[in-house]
Parts: sequence; C-alpha cells; structure tokens
Amino acid sequence: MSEFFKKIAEKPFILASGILGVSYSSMKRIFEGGAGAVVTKSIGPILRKGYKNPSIIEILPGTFINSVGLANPGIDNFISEIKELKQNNITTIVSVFGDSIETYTQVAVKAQDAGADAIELNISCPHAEISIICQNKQLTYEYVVAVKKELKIPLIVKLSPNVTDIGEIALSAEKAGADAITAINTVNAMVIDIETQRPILSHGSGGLSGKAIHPIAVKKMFDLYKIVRIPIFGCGGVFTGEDAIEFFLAGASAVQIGSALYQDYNAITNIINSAKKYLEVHNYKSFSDIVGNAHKFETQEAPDF
Amino acid sequence: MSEFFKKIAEKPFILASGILGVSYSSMKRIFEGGAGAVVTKSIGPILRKGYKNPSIIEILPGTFINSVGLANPGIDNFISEIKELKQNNITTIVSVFGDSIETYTQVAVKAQDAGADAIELNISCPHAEISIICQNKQLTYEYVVAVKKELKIPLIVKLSPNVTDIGEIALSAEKAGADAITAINTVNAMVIDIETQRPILSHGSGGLSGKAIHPIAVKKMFDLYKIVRIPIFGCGGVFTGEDAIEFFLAGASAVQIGSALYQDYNAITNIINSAKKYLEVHNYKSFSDIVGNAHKFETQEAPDF
Amino acid sequence: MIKKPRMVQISEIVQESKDVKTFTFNIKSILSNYSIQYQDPTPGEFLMVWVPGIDEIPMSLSGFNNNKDWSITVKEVGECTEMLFNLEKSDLVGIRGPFGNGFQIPEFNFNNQLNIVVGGGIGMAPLIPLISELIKLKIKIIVIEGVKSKEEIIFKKYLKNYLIENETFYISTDDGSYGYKGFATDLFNSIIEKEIEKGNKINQVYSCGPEQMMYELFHICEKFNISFQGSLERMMRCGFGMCGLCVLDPSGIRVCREGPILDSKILRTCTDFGKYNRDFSGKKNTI
Amino acid sequence: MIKKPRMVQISEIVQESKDVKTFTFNIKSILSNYSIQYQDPTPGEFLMVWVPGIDEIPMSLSGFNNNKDWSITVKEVGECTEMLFNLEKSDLVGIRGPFGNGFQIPEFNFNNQLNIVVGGGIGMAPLIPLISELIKLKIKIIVIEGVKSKEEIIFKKYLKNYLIENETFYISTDDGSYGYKGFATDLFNSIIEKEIEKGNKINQVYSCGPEQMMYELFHICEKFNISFQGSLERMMRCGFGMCGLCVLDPSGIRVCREGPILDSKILRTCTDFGKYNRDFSGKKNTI
Ligand SMILES: Cc1cc2nc3c(=O)[nH]c(=O)nc-3n(C[C@H](O)[C@H](O)[C@H](O)COP(=O)(O)OP(=O)(O)OC[C@H]3O[C@@H](n4cnc5c(N)ncnc54)[C@H](O)[C@@H]3O)c2cc1C
Ligand SMILES: Cc1cc2nc3c(=O)[nH]c(=O)nc-3n(C[C@H](O)[C@H](O)[C@H](O)COP(=O)(O)OP(=O)(O)OC[C@H]3O[C@@H](n4cnc5c(N)ncnc54)[C@H](O)[C@@H]3O)c2cc1C
Ligand SMILES: Cc1cc2nc3c(=O)[nH]c(=O)nc-3n(C[C@H](O)[C@H](O)[C@H](O)COP(=O)(O)O)c2cc1C
Ligand SMILES: Cc1cc2nc3c(=O)[nH]c(=O)nc-3n(C[C@H](O)[C@H](O)[C@H](O)COP(=O)(O)O)c2cc1C
Ligand code: FES
Ligand code: FES
Repeated sequence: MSEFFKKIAEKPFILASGILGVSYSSMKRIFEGGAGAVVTKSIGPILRKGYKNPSIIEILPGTFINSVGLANPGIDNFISEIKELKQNNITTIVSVFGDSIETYTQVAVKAQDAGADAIELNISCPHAEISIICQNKQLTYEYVVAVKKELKIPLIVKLSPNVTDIGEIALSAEKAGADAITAINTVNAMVIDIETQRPILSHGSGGLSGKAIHPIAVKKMFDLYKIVRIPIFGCGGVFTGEDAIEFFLAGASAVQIGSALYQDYNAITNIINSAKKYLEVHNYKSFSDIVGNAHKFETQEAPDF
Repeated sequence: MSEFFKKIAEKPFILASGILGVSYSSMKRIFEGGAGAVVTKSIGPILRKGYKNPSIIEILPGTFINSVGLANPGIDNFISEIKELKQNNITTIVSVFGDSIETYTQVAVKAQDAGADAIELNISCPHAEISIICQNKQLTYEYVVAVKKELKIPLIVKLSPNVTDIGEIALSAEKAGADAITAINTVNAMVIDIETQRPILSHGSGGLSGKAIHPIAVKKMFDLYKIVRIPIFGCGGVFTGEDAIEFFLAGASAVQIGSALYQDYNAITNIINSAKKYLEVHNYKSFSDIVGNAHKFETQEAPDF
Repeated sequence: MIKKPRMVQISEIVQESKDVKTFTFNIKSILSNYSIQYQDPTPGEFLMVWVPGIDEIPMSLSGFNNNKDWSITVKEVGECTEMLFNLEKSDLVGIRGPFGNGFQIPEFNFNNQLNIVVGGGIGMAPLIPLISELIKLKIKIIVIEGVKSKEEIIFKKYLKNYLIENETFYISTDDGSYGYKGFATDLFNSIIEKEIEKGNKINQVYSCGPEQMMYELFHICEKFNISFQGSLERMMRCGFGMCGLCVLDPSGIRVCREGPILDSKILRTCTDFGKYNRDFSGKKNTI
Repeated sequence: MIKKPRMVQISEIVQESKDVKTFTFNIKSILSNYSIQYQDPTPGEFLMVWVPGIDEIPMSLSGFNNNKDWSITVKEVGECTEMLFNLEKSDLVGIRGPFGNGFQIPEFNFNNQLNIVVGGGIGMAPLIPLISELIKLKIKIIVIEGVKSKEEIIFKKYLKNYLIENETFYISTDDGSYGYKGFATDLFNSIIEKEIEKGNKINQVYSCGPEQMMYELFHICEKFNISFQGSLERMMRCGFGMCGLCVLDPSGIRVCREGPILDSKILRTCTDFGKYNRDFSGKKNTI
C-alpha cells in the first residue's frame, strides 16, 4: 500500500471537495479536527468566478443545493495554497478539472509538482460542462488514462450519481488506471421561487448535497463495492457517526465529508469520535474491519408470490 | 382535448401510484378530497405479495424509502376494485406492469375493459425487474407502442430519474404514442442498520420518495418540458401548495401526490387549497396559466470568468 | 415516535403461557442515541417489530412505565413470532412506533358508570395498559378474558392484583376447563343483562380479540345501546398510513392510522368488519 | 433563521444621502407563510439580499424592532446595489438570514466604563442597532462617524435624538466640510487621549467601515490596551460557513459564521486583516 493510502487507512475521513477548500487555513482546521486528508476545491487551468449568487442554498434541514460553477483562482494562483498545506504537513488531495484532456493533465501535473499527495479528478460536477465526461464510459477512460500517465502520485476519480449505471463508469476508470473512486458528487436538482417564478440559483439548476442524498450515495457505494476492486471513498450526506458507519458497511474504504462542515469547526471531530465509539462498543480495532460487512447478509432478491 | 385530459385540466392533482391505492375506498377519500383522478397501485398479471417487511420506512422527516416490490392482487382480483371506483364516478388511472410486452398489454386491456379512464405504464419501479425498460429508449419504445395499439383510453408512461438522460426516454415514449408522461418514480437508495450491519429493507435497496426528491423531480420536469410536447405530470415530494406550484412553473400539466398522503386524509385538500390560494393572490384563473412560467427567465448559462 | 427501525436489547422475557411470551425492553438508549422526542404511549398503540432477516410485524404495546420500559406480548403463530420466541435476554430486536390511535379513555368516571373490557386470547395484550389506566382513573370496570382452554389463560396473576375474580374479573373457557364454560360473548351477554337488571348503566365496552368475537360483542352492544371500542387487526406494511393495505371499506379508514381502535360509529359503516380482510398482496379474503 | 431566500415587500424607503438608502420590510409574512421559527437578531448580524436575475449580496441589518420590521441601509456601489436603488415601495426583494455572530454586548455597565463606537461611511449601518442597544442598556458611549464629505453624513438626525453632538457624538469629514476635519482615526485618537487624561477608562471599541480604518483603529486600541470589535467584509457566497470563500488566514475563521464581528484576540492572529482579501474566484488580492 502506498504512503498515501496508508495515511487514509489510518484516518479514513476526508474533507470533500468544494467545502471550505479555498484556502489552506480552513483545510488546516479540518485536518486538525481529525481528517486523514483534505480535498481542495476543484482547481482548473485559469481563474474562474463561477456562477453568480444565489449559488448555495439550504433547502431542507441539512440539505443544500449549489451551483458554484467551479469557481476557482486557477492552478497558478492556487500553487501557494498547496505549498502552505504541505508546509503544514497536511495530506493534500488536489481536485482537478479542465476543458480538455490537455488542460486536465496540465493542472494535475502542476498540482503534483507543487506537492499534492494525490489528485482527485472531478469529471462529475452536475452544473458544469465537464459532467459529460462521467456520463460516458469511453470519455472517462480516455481522460483517466491520459492524466494517470503523467502522475507519480495516486489518482482518484470522482463519479456522479446522475447516470444510469455508475458501475460501468467506475469499471472504466479502474481499467484506465484509477487508484481509487470517490462516489458521489451532487445530484441534479432545481428549486423555484414561486413568488418570482424563477429558479433560485442564478444558473437555474444545481447539485443536491447533504442529508437528502445520503441514502442515494449509500446505494451507489453498495453497488460499486460489488464491481470494482480499487478503494472507494464514500461521499454524500455524512452528518453523524452513524452515516459514516453506513458507508463503511456498504463498502467504503474512507468517507468524505462535505456539507455537514458548514456547522461549527468541531463538527468533523464529533462525527469521527462518534464513528470511533461505534468501533469500540462493537469491539472492532479499525474501520477496515467493517468495510463491506453489509454484503454478508442475504436480502430478498425475488419478491414473494 | 379528450374527456380525460379535460378532467385533469380542471383538477390537476392526482393520487400517485402505490400510495393508498389498494382499495377503492381510500382512493375515494382522496378523490373526494379534491383530486382530479387517482392512480391505482401498480397491477400485474398475477397475484404478487412483493417483498417482506420492512418495506416502507420514514428515514428523514417527510422522506421515505420503500421496496414494496409491486405487491398486488393481480388484475383479475383487482377488477372489482376498478368497478367500484367507476361506480363511485372516480376518474381512474390504472397503473399497469407485467413481465413481458404481452402481459403488460393484457393487464392494460383488462383494466380498460373494467372501466379505467386511462392507463399509467409503470416501467420504472427501481426495485423490480421492470426498471430495465425505462433505462433503455428502444425497450421503452417497444413497450409503449405495443400497449398503445390495444388501447382506446389515454396512455401515460411513468419514467424513472435513475437514468443518465430522462429526456431521450421521454422522447421515445412520445414517439411511441404515449399521451402523457409522469415523472418521476422513486430514486434508488439504501439504508443500513448499523447495529445489525444489514440493509433495513428486506429487499436491500429501495426507492426514495417524499421531500428529499422534490428538487430532483423539479429539475427533471424543467428538462422534460423543453423536450416533449405531450402533457407531463409532476411527481415527487409534493407536501405543500408551494411544492405543487413549483412543478407547474417548471412545466407540469398536473401534479401527482404520493408520500405526503400518509398524513391525515385532509392533507390533499390542504395542498390543493394552498395552491389555489396562490392563484388567487397572484390573479391567475387556472393552473394552466402558470405552466412552464419558470422557463421565461434567463439563467446564467456560462459561468463568469 | 421512532420512525426508522431501531434495535433495542431485550431486558426481560416472561413466559405467559405455552405459546405466549412477554418481551420487555428499555427504549431510553434509542431516545438518547438518536435524539428522538419522547411522548408517553396511549393504551392500544402498537409497534412494528423487526426480526432482522425474517419479517417486521405489528405488535400492540402490552405495557409501558415511567422508566420507559416497554413490553409486547407475543403469541407464536408463524415464522416471525417463532423467531421472536427464539430470542433470549440481551438479544436485539428492532422497533418503530408507537403507531395508531389508542383507546379513547374517559377523563373521569361521571355518574359512577361501568366500563367492560373483553379480551380474547392474545387480544388481552393491548388491554393490559388500558386496564391499568382505567384503574388509575378509578373507573369502575369489569374484565372478561376468554380463552379456549385453561392453559391459555394469561395475565391472571396480574389482573387478580387489582380485580376480584368472579366479581370484577371473569375468565371463560370454551371447554370449561376454568371459570365460565362457553364463549366470552355469552358470558358478556349474561353479565350485561345482570348489570342492567341491577340498574347499572354500562357506558363503554373495550375489546380486542378474534374478529368474530368482536363482531358479536359489537352487535350485543348495539342491541343494548352501549358504545363499543374494538382493536382491529389487518395486514400492515407501513404501519403509518401510506401503503393502504389496511384500509376499511367503504370509509377508507386506515386501521394503522385512524385505528386500530375503532368505535361503534365507525364500525357501523364498515362493510369489512367480521366479513373480509386482505392478504399481503392486497387481495380480499373472507374472515 | 430564513434559510431559503424568501421574497418580502419593501414597506418603506428612506434616502439617507445621495447614494445611501434604507429599505424596510416586515418579515411577519415570511415567518407565518413558511412556519419559520423567529429569533430576535443581534446587532451586527447580516442578511443575504437577493435581487432576482442580478445577484445576492450581504447586507447588515441596520434596524429591527418588536414589530419584526427589519431594515438594511445600502450604499450604491455596483450592479446589484444599483438595482436595489431602482426598487420602489411594495416591490419585492429576497432575503435569507440573519447570519453571523453579532457584536458581543456587555450585560451591564460595570464601573461606569466608556464604550466608543466608530463608523466609517456606510459602515454606520450595523452600528445603529448596536448603539440603540447600548443606549437601552444605559451604557456610556461616544459615537464617531467618519465620512469623506458633508453630503455623505447619514443617520445624523437619528443619532442626535439620543446623543449630544460634540459631546457624545462626533462627525469627522476628510475635507472638513462638517465637524472635525480629518480622518475618523485621528479624531478617535484624540478623543481617547482626552478621556484617558480625564481618568476615564475605555473598555470597548466597536467599529465598522473601510478595512484600513479599522486596521488603524485596532492598532490604536492595542497601544492603549482597549478591546476592539470590528465588523469585517469579505466576499461571500453561502453566508453560512460552507463555501470557504470568506475564510481568514491562518486561523480558518469564517467571516460569515465566526464573524463578521471579530475581536482583538482574533484580529491579532489574523494575517489578512488590512492586508488582503479574496475575489469571487477565491484569488487573493491586496487591499
Ligand atoms: C395492530 C396489531 C396489533 C397486534 N398486536 C399483537 C400482539 O400484541 N400480540 C400478538 O401476538 N399478535 C399481535 N398482532 C398479530 C401479529 O401481528 C401476528 O400474529 C404476526 O404478524 C404473525 O407473524 P408471523 O410471521 O409469526 O406469522 P405468519 O406465518 O407470517 O402469519 C400468520 C398470520 O399473522 C398475521 N400477519 C402476518 N404478518 C402480518 C403483518 N405484517 N401485519 C398484520 N398481520 C400480519 C396474518 O394474519 C397472518 O395470516 C397484532 C396485529 C395487529 C395488526
Ligand atoms: C457582512 C457584510 C455586511 C455588509 N453590510 C453592508 C451594508 O450594510 N450596507 C452596504 O451598503 N454594504 C454592505 N456590505 C457590502 C456589500 O455587500 C457590497 O457593497 C455589495 O455586495 C456590492 O454589490 P454590487 O453588486 O452593487 O457591487 P459589485 O459591482 O458587484 O461589487 C462591488 C464590491 O462589492 C463587494 N461585493 C460584491 N459582491 C459581494 C459578495 N457576494 N459578498 C461580499 N462582498 C461583495 C466587493 O467588494 C466588490 O468589489 C456588506 C458586506 C459584508 C460582507
Ligand atoms: C458548496 C459545494 C461546492 C462543491 N464543489 C465541488 C467541487 O468543486 N468539486 C467537486 O468534486 N465536488 C464539489 N462538491 C461536491 C462535494 O464534494 C460532495 O461530493 C457532495 O457535496 C456530497 O457530499 P456532502 O453531502 O457531504 O456535501 C461541492 C459541494 C458543495 C455543497
Ligand atoms: C410506498 C410506495 C409505493 C409505491 N408504489 C408504486 C407503484 O406501485 N407504482 C408506481 O408507479 N409507483 C409507485 N411508487 C412511486 C410513487 O408513485 C411516486 O412516484 C413516488 O413516491 C414519488 O412521489 P412522492 O414523493 O409524492 O411519494 C410508490 C411509492 C411509495 C412511497
Ligand atoms: S399499513 Fe400501510 S396504510 Fe396501514
Ligand atoms: S461565505 Fe461561504 S463560508 Fe463564508
């Protein structure tokens, strides 16, 4: 197991991309709160302001919709942030996107050169052009192969739930050399203000995150665990230790936490402590002891007649 | 406009399939509460007990997961129920499924003969074999064409959100002769009990319904309205007048209500009254005046750089 | 209310008769682990009880106290109840609820009126917390427990703590192996006639048991113009009013939500009562 | 808290100066239509104000009362504020919030100590409810309003209702067209020295305004060992702590959540304060 995956195995809780991932200082807080690694905001080849506000809204308790639109300062402006992260000994996954195979690769390589411990390929943002990649197994294969070729560090591929068969996309990424999968990115959604009759988000639609998508993400994890052999990072609606444990039981090697972190900075520590408490109470030594345990049971495959 | 669609236009609120749709008496209550029509539980060619319990669970406030597994008494046992509905002058949509083009057609024809006002083709139950149909535009086309050929009454096709591109499936159904679309059926999901480590539903996974899926359903409606010309019935997480109005603004000709009806029987009346209040306050004469209004606004298509 | 099934440890198991056991568990751990708001149950409410890997079935609460110990009393009749019977103290069982409406209990005993409680076999289960409540409220009651045979008598010790046998607490056996020989309905009829003769007014009858028994009790009550509340059983999937499996014709009343306790006014309109119910597919079967 | 943006009707618009207007709206309709739980705002909290089709921007509450009339005071500086300026009475505007921490207000005025409030231009907005509160608590205050020029003075009439000009309420103009000629910081410095000479202890300085002004005030306070609370501005997307755009180095403090009011303890650690902020892409820019 590479150095990177060893670190993740020790502390299988990771900050998800796009939440508190603009500057090293918030990522440092999350890391110090107990995360094994942080994923930065998705970084592209050039500065991008993204969509106007409203772009992030809480629509149900603990459920959010966003269309940030991949706002980011561009990789060249972000290098200093990566260096600060590494100076603070923070295990850093840089989330990367581009507008072509070339720019994806360029950004990934620049991030690697700046000291990133791993790259997460964002091919799945539902409210941006790039979502087309993760909807197509061939495109996924091509992008992953190309980026992987230039990397010495591990490559994680982040997938979307907005597809008919996430399994075939994951297999494609695995075949192309991905070292791990993150599932899931946000779920396509829209909220309309009935007074003005217009969609609330400036972009119109956006991605659903938080509590509402947790059972959707757990199902994807359960399905993926049967199909791919590389580690899968579970992502979507982890707010409690219980939510995290569900992911491990469904097959996650690690859990990413995003939306929940809008709360106090100690939210991540509370989640981790509660998940650790579960191990203790149930006499497990580590999270790896429970990975995939939900697959041990027979479920009723055919209905009763 | 056919008699059926006239009735729906007058009272564009419909009981969704599978909720309180076993016996004529609960459907009568919903109809008397103000619905323009009711959709029965999905009925198949033979008696089917479905999956064992637990099969319906509330997992977040107003959000549910179910894997009923198309439990139904079979069309022959259900004919009496359809007749009771018609004797009570209830506009009745019989939801139909089968295990082949032939059985789909047989059940639909029997329902038509028993007096159904319309047929809703369930090709989209996420925890049953039939979900494969709605994931494939060719299969969708073939099933719809075949059933439509034998029907004198309108045919509604119910679609699933668990696909990469719901638009192409809807187009396929339209091309095949569907008279309307219902969107959406439930979203694939899973909940695991961390004490026993097993999925809670006896079938393992199930379909998410209720509040959590409303913004997902609104997005599908918004996308479908741009693509198909036949009426679209919005379904998913309508709990309030506001939720219903969102659907109309996104492009729904009518709204189906399911999960919310677990509440008191007056829930449907409250929703309808609150939606009507909106028309009144905003000086509209009918719901048709606001259908698709959310499309009038420009949203930010490209992000700022 | 516990909405998602939550596992709880069985703290006590009491064998009530050959095929009836009472299981007790304390729900404090569930309430605190999952920050669930607590409300005291009402007699007559039920739980959905999950035996993982087997089934999830409705069970009335046969007891609850201030310490949040809840209990169910189970008769072994099939697969899931058999698995329940295999469980031991400290084993886990999943529960959600309580669901349903519970009995309507008078707030005080005006005019010194008499209430009669009639249980048939395992139907005694939801009546136990009802009886406790009525006694607490100092409402005059007569309890009738009807069983097939002596071995099936349950809760006798408990009831005799509060009630005097053959004065306010009667047992009937079909075979005459204990107490009154014959059906509980016949015993009930004769008790009513006696009380009326004495000039006593009976203002409420509560019942749970086989539907045929309740059907007859209800009609006796109608004859004597006495209000009746019976706890009905129907197949249940959701338990909270969504699936429609437990619906009664032609009112649309959901046994799991507007019931399971139905009063005379509702029963009068009900064409299913005593006639037919539905299996798990939704198909009607005559009772 | 209003989490999803909700439209509210503007009930009153007051032109405070050439490019500053106060908009008032009553939020009762939002609270009742969407059954939102109400909590009184704290001075210093802000709203996200949505002008549909244009943008959604942070605006401090410049007033709120028991009748649930809330107000914001807006300076026209760009696209969205310009569109706000085009709105008329009865027009709709979207709001969510209030967000942020608000000023820490002493519970009573022990030892008769003196608090000083310093606002720079539109920075007066969140200070108005703070001043009202301090007056209500009978805390001795001095208010300094610094503007470029006479025409920019706002809230003068309001403040003169409660405070005596040139005794507890001072105005400075950069160009000397009214009151003290020079920067508010200089006026502040001289007032402090005077008060200290008089033997008065200043125990708290509150401020909002251009960051350079607050930066200097803070350093004056440090010199004199006075606690300082300043309301910071950073680009905001979410407004409630999720996106990370408004985060300060190296503490990770979120201006929208742990702020916008930051005290001396935090400001001492802060390497951004007075130095740099971030644009909407997240790129650092020197101030
Ligand atoms: C509101 C209510 C309260 C009840 N309270 C009690 C109680 O306190 N004590 C007690 O012993 N029994 C009670 N029952 C009956 C109990 O639910 C059944 O005995 C139990 O479900 C049998 O399950 P099984 O798997 O052992 O039997 P099975 O072999 O599965 O079935 C035997 C019979 O049990 C009934 N049954 C099975 N599944 C269900 C279901 N999901 N919903 C309703 N009935 C079902 C049917 O009548 C069935 O024919 C109650 C039923 C209801 C509806
Ligand atoms: C917590 C807080 C409270 C504020 N309170 C007030 C107030 O009470 N009254 C008032 O007039 N102004 C206040 N502001 C400043 C106000 O938000 C900006 O003036 C406004 O956003 C300008 O928008 P615009 O579209 O007119 O200008 P633009 O042309 O879009 O931008 C002009 C400047 O406004 C600022 N700005 C724009 N968008 C944002 C944003 N999303 N978040 C933060 N700053 C932004 C930037 O500095 C930008 O350079 C406050 C800002 C913050 C952070
Ligand atoms: C405000 C916001 C911004 C996000 N930005 C990104 C991003 O830049 N790149 C990415 O891969 N995912 C992004 N995501 C998706 C999250 O990383 C995560 O996949 C999703 O939110 C589900 O996890 P959660 O429910 O824990 O938030 C964003 C999510 C939110 C809420
Ligand atoms: C318990 C339950 C049973 C359902 N059964 C069916 C069914 O038999 N046929 C069908 O087409 N949809 C079925 N559905 C899906 C609903 O009709 C509806 O599409 C979905 O629940 C979303 O709407 P809602 O959020 O208003 O419930 C069922 C949903 C639930 C919750
Ligand atoms: S059991 Fe589902 S409605 Fe009663
Ligand atoms: S504005 Fe998003 S974290 Fe502060």
